[in-house]
Amino acid sequence: MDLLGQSVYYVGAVALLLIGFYMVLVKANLIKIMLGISFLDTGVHVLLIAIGYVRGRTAPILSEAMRTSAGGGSPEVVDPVPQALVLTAIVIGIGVLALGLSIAVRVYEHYGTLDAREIRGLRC
Amino acid sequence: MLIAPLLIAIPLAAAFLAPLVRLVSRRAVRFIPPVALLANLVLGVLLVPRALAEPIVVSIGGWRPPFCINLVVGPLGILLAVLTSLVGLLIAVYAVTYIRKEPSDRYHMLFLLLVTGATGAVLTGDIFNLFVFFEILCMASYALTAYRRDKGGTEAGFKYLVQGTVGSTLILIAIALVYGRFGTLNMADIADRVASVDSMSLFVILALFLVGFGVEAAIFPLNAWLPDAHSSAPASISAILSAIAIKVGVYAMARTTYTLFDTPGLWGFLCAIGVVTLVVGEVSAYRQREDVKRMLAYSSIGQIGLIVFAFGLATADGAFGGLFQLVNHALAKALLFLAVGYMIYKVGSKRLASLEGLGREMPVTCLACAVATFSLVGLPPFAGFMSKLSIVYAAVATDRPLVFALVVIVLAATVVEGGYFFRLIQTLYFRKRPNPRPVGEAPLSGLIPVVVLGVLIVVIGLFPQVLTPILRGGADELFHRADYVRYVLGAP
Amino acid sequence: MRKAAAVLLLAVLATGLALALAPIPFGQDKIVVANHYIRNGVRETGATNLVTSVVLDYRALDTLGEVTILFVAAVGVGVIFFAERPPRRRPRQAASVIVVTGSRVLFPLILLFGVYVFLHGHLTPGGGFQGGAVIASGVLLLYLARREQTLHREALGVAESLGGLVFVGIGLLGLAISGTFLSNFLAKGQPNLLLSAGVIPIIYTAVGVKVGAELARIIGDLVERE
Amino acid sequence: MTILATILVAVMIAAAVATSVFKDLMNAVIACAAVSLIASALFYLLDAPDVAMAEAAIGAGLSTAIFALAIRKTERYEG
Repeated sequence: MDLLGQSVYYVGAVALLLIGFYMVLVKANLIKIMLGISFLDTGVHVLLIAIGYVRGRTAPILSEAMRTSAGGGSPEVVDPVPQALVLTAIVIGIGVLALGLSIAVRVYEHYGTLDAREIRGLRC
Repeated sequence: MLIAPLLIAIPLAAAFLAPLVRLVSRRAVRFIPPVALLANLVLGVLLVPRALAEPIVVSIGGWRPPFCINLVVGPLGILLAVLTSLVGLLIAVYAVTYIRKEPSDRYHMLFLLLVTGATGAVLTGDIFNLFVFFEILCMASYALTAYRRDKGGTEAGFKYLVQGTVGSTLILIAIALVYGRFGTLNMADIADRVASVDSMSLFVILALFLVGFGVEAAIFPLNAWLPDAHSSAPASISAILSAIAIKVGVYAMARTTYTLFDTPGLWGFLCAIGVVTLVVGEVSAYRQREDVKRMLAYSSIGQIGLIVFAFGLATADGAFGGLFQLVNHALAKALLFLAVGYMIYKVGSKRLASLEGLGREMPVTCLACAVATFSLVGLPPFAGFMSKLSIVYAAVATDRPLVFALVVIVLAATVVEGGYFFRLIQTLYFRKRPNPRPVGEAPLSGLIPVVVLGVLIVVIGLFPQVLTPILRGGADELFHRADYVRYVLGAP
Repeated sequence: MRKAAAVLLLAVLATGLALALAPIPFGQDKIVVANHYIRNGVRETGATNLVTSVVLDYRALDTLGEVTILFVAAVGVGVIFFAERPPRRRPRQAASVIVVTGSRVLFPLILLFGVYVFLHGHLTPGGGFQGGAVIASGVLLLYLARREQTLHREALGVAESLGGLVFVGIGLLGLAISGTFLSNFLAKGQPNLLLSAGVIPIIYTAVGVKVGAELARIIGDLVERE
Repeated sequence: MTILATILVAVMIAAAVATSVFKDLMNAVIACAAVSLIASALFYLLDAPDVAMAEAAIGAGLSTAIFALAIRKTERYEG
């Protein structure tokens, strides 16, 4: 874990990913599995934003910076691309969650349980 | 050629248009996918000569790559895009009458979006954009797998969704790491920069990509979702999933392994994993004596294993054989799922035994079935014979002892494959129908796709040279990385 | 047994991630391609919010794909919850007067705020997704207040459809006018004005309407499911 | 700022573990919303206001509502 020591954000992101994977792999309750998937999403988002961060710079919105330093050099802002990617990924994430939970509700209506161990096709 | 983005825009716009058409006439929605995909097919075929001459690089938004997303319509991309449009069109024709369960208008929208996702994923030249289109494909697949909303469908859909999402997460982690290392998402730009770093330090990233895409490609041991999903979805969806969706996973694996990271050193691993997948798939299919759709689903796993084995040889000849097999399997397996779909509909059961003696009742469907099974097993003069032969040739040409051993296993697996497909043919033709209630042939919209696919299999088997140049071009595109980079980024 | 295997797998994953993150130092300037956006983004796209310029101009195809994914999700939830029989209307217990009155006052305000967020996406933080989510949370509030309420599905469907078609249509217009799909073919105007950045505010409005309608429909399907 | 981030990350991990442990799914969902909210604060610290806004509105707001609705349609306690 020494390698991760360089950033508490990396630690947080990796921890969320690991907890998410653990829940998906071990939990039997379908809603708990979906909660794990939501952690996987959040973990990747934190990871991406942390990778795009540059110390001592500001948010990539140039309204203020433009007025003060008109024309002079490149603006001192963090990387906008990971933020754009995460915006996309957040919306994808909620789509997956909504679809997964609605299928889980349907499974519950068939079986009367959310426990994967009692559902024929999910036992494995 | 500037019109290449239309390959993505047409089905997408058609899907967005569907809710408006629905307000006018609910019955008209089912004709949207065939029309849109026919337009796509025509467009794709028109682009083939241009793409073969030189990959068409189209930047979206008008900036120069790598500063914007670009499409790369090379031989490989156009081959898979045309295959997707063709198979998609035939399946869409089939679905016009096959899909009776409501809400059928939403089924047709999702189907179009699935095809859009597959087309976009094979054409894009940007790794994150590949992920986005891949996700469209996957999401539409999850929803359509559960379309019937019965016990089997919802379970299979949930399982598929969870495993697929874990795979997608791994891909997204890999993309984040790639961006952290190289500061770019353009695949050509990444390929250009990979040479400057130690390739061992990229191992984790490549492993994440392979596992992530491997879930969708159903590589062993990531294939748990496939038998359930392909057997409980409606027949038209089983067909598109087996013919196209899993192939996009294989394409993405090959693209990242060879074009992106230039790691042909992985060949032993990929060949081995391919053969294991092949054996697991074929043996499971042989043991599946009850459910005929499940048998076909396991057979798809086996075929994917064979394709991965061919790509794993890390030679242009191997990739040629793999692509050839990919096309043949797409045609034959789509045919089988479609044909079996109406048989099951007519007799009302998925059990193999209930299909006994249908050869006399549904002569055209059963004949097409026979053609497809012969092609998959690799009997001459059908298309599958040529592709299997070229894979074996490519494997022998590598001159590696391990590969020889694996080829023996591949041939043994083909015998197993012959075993269960012979059982299917025997059931259809050489058993007497226990219940002499006449069932009759499938309707015309069900026959046309099956017959067209059957004719294509025979034509490709007799005249493989119609496909050879484009397959050769596609195989070369994977390995000639410098050319790929040059076409996209311009001369250095 | 299962837990042990999972922990082993996670240990492998953690080690792999630690190794892969080692050459990616946190907080240092690793920007390569994005330097182009930072230097030229405002001039080339007219949007002072660089994230918006990336989302809707340089990487507009991603955004089109993402809107499509949400559309897939909304249609998919509609398929999963499709009622084979028309649902029975059941009177439910009424919400408190405070919630009902509050929702009447708040809903238009929330709607207005959502519209503000997506209209100013090219100037300030926010945009179509955030604005759409705000609108959808307004719908959620309506459901809390008036429980017998049902959605105008037809209207939402039309909004979704039009939002998507405007997006694709602008892309195709770009193809027709300047020869590339999704190009920003309108005048960029003066940065920092509401009417600047070419097609970006139009696309973000379409995205906002579409995302709002889709999220509202997903919530509606979940709420009204019996 | 590093201290603040460290505290936030620690609380976030604790909330994520709590989500995994809680037998009452409603509590688990609330804890999950807390994780999203803290992630949103982290995004703000990392100079990503757009993402912070989206995560707060979608991750912490709407997805919590969707989870809560799904639980209301099924069962509340993990067996």
